[in-house]
Amino acid sequence: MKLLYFAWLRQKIGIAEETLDLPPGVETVAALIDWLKTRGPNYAAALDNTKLVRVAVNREYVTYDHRLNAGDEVGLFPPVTGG
Amino acid sequence: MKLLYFAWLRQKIGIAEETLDLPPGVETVAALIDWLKTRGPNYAAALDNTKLVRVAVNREYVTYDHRLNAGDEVGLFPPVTGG
Amino acid sequence: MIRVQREDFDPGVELEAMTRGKTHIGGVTSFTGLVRDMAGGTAITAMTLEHYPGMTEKQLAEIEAEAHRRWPLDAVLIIHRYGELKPGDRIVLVATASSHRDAAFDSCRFMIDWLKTKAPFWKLEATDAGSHWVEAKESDDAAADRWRQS
Amino acid sequence: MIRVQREDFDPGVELEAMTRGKTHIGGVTSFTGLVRDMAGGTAITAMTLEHYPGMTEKQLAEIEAEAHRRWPLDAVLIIHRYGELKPGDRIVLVATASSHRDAAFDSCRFMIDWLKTKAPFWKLEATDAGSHWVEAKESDDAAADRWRQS
Repeated sequence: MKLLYFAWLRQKIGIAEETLDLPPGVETVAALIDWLKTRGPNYAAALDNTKLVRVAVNREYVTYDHRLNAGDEVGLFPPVTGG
Repeated sequence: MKLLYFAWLRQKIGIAEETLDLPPGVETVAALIDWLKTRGPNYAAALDNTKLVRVAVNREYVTYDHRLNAGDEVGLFPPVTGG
Repeated sequence: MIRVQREDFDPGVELEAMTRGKTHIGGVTSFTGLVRDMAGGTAITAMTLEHYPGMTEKQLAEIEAEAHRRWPLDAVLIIHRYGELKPGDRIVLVATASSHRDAAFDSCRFMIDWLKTKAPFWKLEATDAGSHWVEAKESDDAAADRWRQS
Repeated sequence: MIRVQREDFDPGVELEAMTRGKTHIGGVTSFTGLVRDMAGGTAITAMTLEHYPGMTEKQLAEIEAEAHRRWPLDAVLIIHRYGELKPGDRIVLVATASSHRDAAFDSCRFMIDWLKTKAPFWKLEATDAGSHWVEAKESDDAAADRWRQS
């Protein structure tokens, strides 16, 4: 699974992307975020307020109950501010 | 008084503009149009359907009850179709 | 700014000039009207725009002033051509600049809607079967009525 | 047509290319977004736009497709820049062409409203006191909600 982080979420975590295996027992976006928060204070700080965390799987917006697959590209980012 | 005609109103009357003295007894736009219609079949044809005759006095739109003055510039034309 | 002219114009140059140096502007909305090649199923070969010199400029200036009264605008532009045009030619450009997107959109639409019912221009369409004056559309009156204030 | 690019663009050239040869088009509505020099009373010295390569293009293409589904459009254009910009610089151009004026206006506004809430771009504003990420505005969500279909 490929994870991509953007904007202040990327800055707080400290990396722009990483590749990892879907952890055992993590089947949904919500579970992935909970698991990521256990990986360190940088992750916890970035993902603390999930109201401000948007998720895309394979470049489409998904809700937190979306089920993940091994080869997914998962993007995590704040609400967008383009235009 | 200067009279200006535009678009098909100009074509039907046959002239683009003319200068004349405000005729005795003609005090309003409505009276002017009635008087013009007596000046020949070309005027009558152009001014027959007053639903299609817009009037400007001194380059501002006016209603048919607008009172005329000797030095006015009066424009008569169909509904506009620009843009 | 108001211009009534025979010559063509370059929307890019005009929009650039409108905002140059005004870095508080957040957005510019523009509408460009073009000569269509068909009208009611008939091919148009040319279109001649007649206007009322003096009154046309006065009416456009009033529309510009009304837009400034209603919205917080940093710049307003109306350019309208007259004379003989061909299908695909530009007829009109209206544009408004504001720090607020909604103001830019609303005011631009207001200006073209009002222009279509108030600015003294008349279109003569030429077809292979002869030429005819374009009739005013009720839909244009309805569009203008949207902006009437009680 | 969709483009996501670092380079500036010329709205005149883009709008011309969009309509060239399509003489059935009656009108083109465009919105150009510019970098403002102030935000909440603070002077902006630069703005950096980050995006999500691949997803950004995909989301813009979906907005383009949705505009075509909802309105009778002859051409659609979205150009959005990324990278470091200065006050007054162009950020985005959205434009729609139609034979119908209302369709051109509505669809153009729809596209910028949806783009602002769906296209993955993020603005980092630099000021003399440091830099900060722009927060999403509730008014943008409200603007996008106008276009939700039940």
